[in-house]
Formats: sequence, C-alpha cells, structure tokens
Amino acid sequence: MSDFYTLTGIKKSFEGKGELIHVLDGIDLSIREKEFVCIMGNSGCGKSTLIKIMEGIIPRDGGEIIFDGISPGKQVSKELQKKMGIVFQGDNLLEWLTVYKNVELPLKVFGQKDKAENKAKVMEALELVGLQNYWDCIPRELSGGMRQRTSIARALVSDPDILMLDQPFGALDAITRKTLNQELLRIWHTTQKTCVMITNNENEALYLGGRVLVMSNSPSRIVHEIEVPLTYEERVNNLALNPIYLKLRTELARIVRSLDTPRQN
Amino acid sequence: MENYALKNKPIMRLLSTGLPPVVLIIILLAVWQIACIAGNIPKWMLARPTDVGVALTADFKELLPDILSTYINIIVGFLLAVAIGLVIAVLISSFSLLSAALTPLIIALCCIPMVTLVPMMMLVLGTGPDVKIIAIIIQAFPLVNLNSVVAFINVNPERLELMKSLKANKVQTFTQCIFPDGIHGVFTGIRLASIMAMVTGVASEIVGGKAGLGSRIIYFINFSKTADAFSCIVYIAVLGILIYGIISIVERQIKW
Amino acid sequence: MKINSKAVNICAPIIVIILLIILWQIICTVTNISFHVLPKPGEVGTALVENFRGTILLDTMASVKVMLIGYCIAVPLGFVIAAISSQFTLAVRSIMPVLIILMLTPMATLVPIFKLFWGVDPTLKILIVVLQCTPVIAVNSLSGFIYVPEAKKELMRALGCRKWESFFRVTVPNAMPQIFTGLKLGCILCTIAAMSADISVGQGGLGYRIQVASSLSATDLAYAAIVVAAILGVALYMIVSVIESRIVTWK
Amino acid sequence: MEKSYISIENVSKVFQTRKHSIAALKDISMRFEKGEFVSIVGPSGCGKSTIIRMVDDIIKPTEGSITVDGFTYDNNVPLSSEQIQKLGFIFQIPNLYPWFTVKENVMLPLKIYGKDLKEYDERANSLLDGVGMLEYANAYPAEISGGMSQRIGVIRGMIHSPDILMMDEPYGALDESTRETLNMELLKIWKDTGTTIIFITHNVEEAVLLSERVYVMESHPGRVIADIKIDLGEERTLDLIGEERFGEYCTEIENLIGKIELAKIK
Repeated sequence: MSDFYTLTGIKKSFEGKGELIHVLDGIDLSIREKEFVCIMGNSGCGKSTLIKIMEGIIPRDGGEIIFDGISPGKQVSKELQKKMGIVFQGDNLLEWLTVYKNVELPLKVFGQKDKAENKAKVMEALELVGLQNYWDCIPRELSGGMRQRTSIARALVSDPDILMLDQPFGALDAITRKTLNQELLRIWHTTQKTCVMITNNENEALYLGGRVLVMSNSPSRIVHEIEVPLTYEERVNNLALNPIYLKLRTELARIVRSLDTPRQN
Repeated sequence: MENYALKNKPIMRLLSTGLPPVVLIIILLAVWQIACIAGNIPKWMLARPTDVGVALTADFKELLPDILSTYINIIVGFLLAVAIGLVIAVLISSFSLLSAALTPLIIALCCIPMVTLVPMMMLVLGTGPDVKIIAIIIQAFPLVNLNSVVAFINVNPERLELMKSLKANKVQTFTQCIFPDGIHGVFTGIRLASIMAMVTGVASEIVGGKAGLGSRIIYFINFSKTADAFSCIVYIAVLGILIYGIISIVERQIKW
Repeated sequence: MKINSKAVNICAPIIVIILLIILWQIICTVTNISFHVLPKPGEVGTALVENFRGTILLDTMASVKVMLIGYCIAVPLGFVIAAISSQFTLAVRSIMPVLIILMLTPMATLVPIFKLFWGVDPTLKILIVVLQCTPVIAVNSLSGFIYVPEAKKELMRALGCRKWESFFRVTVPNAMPQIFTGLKLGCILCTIAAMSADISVGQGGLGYRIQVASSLSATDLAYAAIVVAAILGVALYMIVSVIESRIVTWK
Repeated sequence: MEKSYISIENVSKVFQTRKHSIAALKDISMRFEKGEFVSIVGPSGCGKSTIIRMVDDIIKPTEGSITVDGFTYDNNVPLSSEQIQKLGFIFQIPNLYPWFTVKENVMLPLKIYGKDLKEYDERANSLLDGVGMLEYANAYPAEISGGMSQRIGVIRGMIHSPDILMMDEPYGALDESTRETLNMELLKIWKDTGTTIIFITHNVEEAVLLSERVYVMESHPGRVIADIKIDLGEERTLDLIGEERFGEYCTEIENLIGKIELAKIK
C-alpha cells in the first residue's frame, strides 16, 4: 500500500517573550491508507501544533507535506481541506445552530447547495454516531459525549479521505470516553477511513491505534513507534485481559515516563 | 503583523494604542477645516476648528464657573447613582421577592427620559443644581443596579458551592465570593451609567438649567459665537473621556 | 411554601405600581401641594383622557416618527461601521476610541448649533437621534466582533472559509448578545435624545408639549405627556428585548 | 451492631425540576469506619456526588438518615461549628478564588470558621512545602497550572485538619502522569493524618489503587450494587498497576458497571 500521507522535516517555532521558541524540530511520519495512527506525547510537546499544521489551520515554518500524491504549498489549499475531516479538542460546535445545521456546515461552506442530497448525507452521518433523533437539539441541550459525537459526524459528513482528531475525548469522563472509543473504532472499521489521532491516554492509543507514535518534549521529534498487531475482533472483546495488550501497555507507559521530566505540570 | 519588539516596551505600547485615534481625530479636524474654508461657510454658522482652538484658550477663565458647575453636578450625580444602584442590587440579589417586585420597575425607570421631568422638577425645586443631580441619579442608577443584580445572581456555581460547603453565612458569602465574582458585571453597569449621566446631565442643562455649559451653549449661540459654543462641547467631551477613562483604569487594577 | 413564581413575577410589580399611585395620592392630599406643582393622579388621568384625541395623540405620533426613523437609521449604520472596522486591526484601534468619545458626548448640545445651520426643522430631531444612538450600537457591536473564540476561528480556517463568509457564519451570531446590549442601550438613548430635541427644537412632539404645558402651568397635561413618553420608552425597550429572546436562544 | 463512624441508612433523594422529578438516589445504605479510605465508583449520573454532598450537609436527603460520629443530621437543627470543622470537602474543579493569593485561598476555610489566621500560618506553610508549592504562596491562581491548583484545592480542604475528607473526582481533569503523582501524595497524607477519606472517581484503576474498600454504583436511579474489599496490602505503589490481582479487581468492577448501551449514556 502506497504511503497516503507523509510529513518530512516539519518545523515550527513561535514568538515567546521576546525570543523564538522552537516547538517542532523536524517531524517525519508517513501514514498508509486506511490506517489508524495515534500520536502521543507529554503536554506542551507540540502535538496539537503538529495536527493543526496537518489540518492547514496554522502555517508550517519548514518541511514538506505530501497528501495523496499532491504536495500543497505553504497554506493547505481549499481542495485538500475538503478531503480532510477534522475533530477539534473541545467539541467546537456553533451553539446557535441545531445539531443538523452544525453537521451540515461543511457541506454549505464547500458550496454544495442541493438540499435533498445534503439532507441524506447529514442523516447518514448522524446515524453513524447514533444521534439521528437528536437532530433538532442545540448543543446546550446535549451531554458532553453527545456533543463530541456531533462533531465527529460533522467531520464525516463531507466523506473525507482522512480523519484528524486532536485529543477529542480529553474533556470527557472516563466511562463516556471508553464508550466513544468503542464507537470511533466501529466507525473506523466500517468506513475504512485513514485516521490520525492525538491523545495523552495510553489505553486509548493502544485500543484504537494500529501504530502509536511518541513525540519527545519540545523541540519535539518522533522518538518511538509501537506496532499494535491486534485485529478489530481482539480489540472489541475484553481487551483488558489480552496478554499482547498488557505487555504493550506497560512498555508504552515506560516509554512515556522515560521522556525526560516535562515542565512542572 | 505586529512585530513583537515593538510590543513590550511600555512607551511603544502606549504609542501603539494612543497614536491611531489621535491621528484619526486630526484627520477629521483637517477635513472639517478644509470643508469650512472651501465651502466658505460663514463663521457664525459653523465654527472652524482653529477658531474653536482659539476660543478654548480665550474664554477658559470666563467659562470656569460653568465648567465646574457641570463637572461637579454630573460627577456627584453619577457617584450617587452608582452607590444607590449598588445598594439596591445587594438588597435585590439577597431577597428574591424584592427582585420580582422591583426589577421590572427598574427596567421601566431606565427607559423613561428623565429630561422630560426637568421642567416639572424646576417648578418644585427651583433652578438650582439639585434638579440636574436628581435627574442624573434616576436615569443612571438603574443601569448600575440591573447589571450588578445580573452579575450577583449568575455567580459561578462552583465558587458558591465552596462557600456552602464551608457553611459561610450570608455576609461572608457575599463579601468573599459573590461580590468579587460579579465585580466585572458591576463595572459594566458603571460604564453604561456614565453614558446616561453625561447625556442626562447636559440635556437637563440645555432644557432648563441656568448655570452650566449646556445653558452657556445656548447663550453663545444667541450671540452667534459658534466657536465658543463648540468650545463648551469640547469641555463636555473632555469630562466624558475623563469619567470613562478613570472607570477603565480602575477596572484594569482588578487582577482577576 | 414556594409561591408559584410565575404569578409572583407578574403581580408583584403591579402591586408596587398601585402602591406608588396611592402614595402619590396621599402626598398630594396630605400636603395639599398646589395643583401647579404636583397634580393628583386622578387629575392627570382625566387630563390624559380629555386631551388624548387632540394634542397628545398628534405629539405622540410626531415623537414616535422621530424616534423610529432615527433608530432605524442608527441600527444599520452602527452595525456597518462596526462590521467594516472590525476587519482591520488598525481601524479597530483608531475608530473604537473615537466612537466611545462620540457615545459620551450628549448630542443635545448640537441642537442649538444645528438650529443655526438648518433653522427649526423636524428632520433635525431625527439627525440628533441618529447621532446619539449610532455610536452606542457601533461600540457594542464592535466589541462583540473583536472577541471571537480562537477555536471557532480555527474551525472556519479548517473549512477554508472566506473572510466575509466566516464573518456572517460565526462572528455575527457569536456577537449577538453584545449587539443586543447596544440595541437596548440605543433605544434608551433614542427616547432621551428625541425628548430633549423636542424641547429644544419645538415643532410638536411630546417633549415640546411638556415644555409648553409646564410654562402655561397646565401641569396635569404636562404629566399626562410625561406618562405617555415613559410608556413609549418602555415599549421600545420591550420590543427590542422580545426580539432578543427570539434570536439569542442559546445563551 | 455498633454504629460505624459514618453511616448512611436507606437514603433516597428526589430532585424536583419544573417539569418532572428525578429519582437520583434510591434506598442507599453505606458505612465508613474511622480512618478508612473508601472509594465510590460508578457511571456519571449515578448520584455518587450527591451522596458525599449529603455527608457534608450541603444537600438534604428526601428520605433516610445520615449519622456522622454519633450525630444524626436533622433538617432544622444546624450543625454546631465543632461538627462543621470535622468535615473537609475537595471539589472536582479546584475553583480557587482568583482574587486571593494561593496562600489566602488555602487559609479561606479558617477565615470563614473565624479562626486566628496567625496560629495556622505555620501549618499552611508546612502543607504548601509538603507538595513543593511554598514558592507559589504569594502567586495568584491564574499563574499556576492545573496540577498545582488541584494540590492547593486538596490542602485547602484539609487546612483545618478535618476528621473526614470528602473528595469529588479531585483528579478527573488531569493527565495520567500528574494524576499518579497526586495519588501518591494523597496516600502519604492519608497515612500521616489517619483521616477518613471518601473518594469519588470515574477511574476504576485509581479507585482500586488507592482504597481499602470500593462501593460500586449504577445509575437510573442511583443504587449501590457492590461493596468490594481490596486487599492489595498496606504499601500501595504505582508498579501495582502491572500486577495480576490489580487487573482482576479492575475487570471485576468494570464488568459490574456493565456494558452501557449507547442510548443510556447521560
């Protein structure tokens, strides 16, 4: 399988108090089609910055992105953005729009006017996340888990080639988080989309990821890579007792703890 | 793109915030000046900025008593309005029955143009400054009150729960949690009240007062001294900037 | 036991109003203050009914015309000023302070000056209302447009949204509560400006009626006009608040 | 049988909203011995936060009674200040008051209880030093990180050395490594002071790691479904996580909480 999405030598620095802070110092990674890759790292290592560069939200200082054979310029172009489905850290829904209109937003912005077609796409996306009978609620009326599922539906509605998630379940409680992990795995399994997910939770990374990449502290690079050879069936039924999973978990925990101590948090 | 070296030197920061509005004002004055000269509008009809500048310095002494009278009346009225508004807000936010009874009335009160009452009050209280002060208080205190009540009622629930778990009494809960948490809402009310105080104060002077810059404007116009009338408006605008500026500076001292 | 709060919210203020009227009645009878200074509520009531057909209705119409036209010019004008200047950071930093100064300067001061310019002309009143309301609406709308949560800006950038489209899809709805603060303030200032313009310019209008009635010491008519002016102010405020509760449902 | 230190007897709680009433808790009975570390685990909406708020007398039960150290709560008898000072409450969101410095926040309970602050100055400094926060004493909450404010929240809850410490998911919002360090700090504090700790959490692993006993609850309505004794020895350290028995306890509790179907999530 060809490399579907590759980053080479991505660099990024920000202006701190009067001097430049280097956050990303040459990130190289490549993702194959239909693969689920998780990226981990301590807080402040620049993983959110990395995914914002991939999403074209902030410009990169250096390095190359090759996405499905095309290498976008400094700013990721509009066509490429149509091919990306993005799930943000907070659910980032527009409070004044109903669930239906929130999910329909990308289609409207991409200029697809046909009402009937949009309706079909939106309802299909809502069914995928199990919110079809909440379509006319506004975000205030939904629980945290439901709001995040709406934003997943919003990312899926324009049938993107790649799904990018920036710590989507960070703000949710542990049990809702586990349920949404199960759901995200099911959606990935059924839609066969390529997924890249940023997380700070080891269990989540191993449960979802086919490969887990670990970033060092800033200025960060990819320093470790763990292959997770578990099939979808193995992941779904009581993974907690699976020996491979337990071994990988202690190894990943050791790696994350071995990164030199992060800034006092 | 702001270059960050400019940003963090204090004088530079002051310049970068102060300069643009000053430049814009200078441009507007220049346009006004040129329009007057080009359209050769007679001086008595529309004064030119240069004449107003001259008038500002020339009759400062002559206008001083009026300036003082307007400044004192508006400031006293404004401060009393803030005090009354706050006190009633404290009462309303602690007794829900009081809030249900008074809040709709206070909302109505702030929509009633007090300037219409000035002629009536003058019949009762004569043409002294207290008519203006009362008009300012009645027009301005509702805004302080309404914004403060909203701020005190929508206090952050977690912070309130901390007070409940410590079993703090009403006074402690108010001083340690409710008031500091709602302080920004109170300042919003105070800022809006300053607008009302300015507008009502000067309008009452024009409508009926004897002393004060408002009535001096009418006096100057009758003698077609437009430049002097404009100088009075400048003094009034300066008072507005002073009050609004002091409120913002005081609010910036709050650390949270 | 908890009184049903809906009933309390409606009759409590009514009870207080009735108490105030009774108090007013008691003050007049006890201190038998002269009619010219403070007429009794009954007298004001009768003056209102008698003169309603004739003078009061005409003046009310004149004032309502001035207020509404002035307000309906000031709202879009303030909105457009805020919208355009919110697009350029330099514009925001220069226009905002000037708008604040305009907001703080009572436009009633310009009435005598404009009278020189235009003579006594009713359109002058509309100009005063526009000049008094526009800065307040512009300042509040602009401060709403300036603060857009970073996450929502990122959302629009991620969708590759053009500047003006993201302005109308995100910036404006997000600023709605702030815009309505400006609109509600605007309608308070609109009433004040209209009344003080009436009094200074004359040519009809409730303010003028009050001025004339008080100089002819027909104080009952004057108070009747004041009551109508008060109702106008409250009505305009209520209309704007109802529109707000329809649009801003998510707060 | 002799009454335990804290006992909750068939307590139910019904919340009245305008439209309908929600049965949050149904016939709950729990007991806590003096100096015991007990966790309560369950899905969101099972009413565990309501229970500890009842023990702290913030919320009154609709039925049933709560007895703390021999004193049964009575709606119209307010707690004496001596009873109040036995209780320490620690919130999920530290909610430090931004208008006080870190030290003033820690001393807030003393100010409310009307204590002489100078007396406790030494204790505050030693507690702050214990968690390496002494240098931040005069800083403002806005200047410190999430993990640090969580530590301050804990110290604030224990400054008046309460006998009972109620903790409502104190470390829910923190990332893994910070949570583990704070867990160890909490165990140290618990060992040194011998306070009774009621610990609410979503995180099953955290509950098993820290506590001697775990109450497992279910939602709709909130009911206790199990009371599991955890004997993993006195010394609880992080490398317990890898052990066999630890995994078993976690799976047992997770299965108890059960497969929550999609529609039922709160």
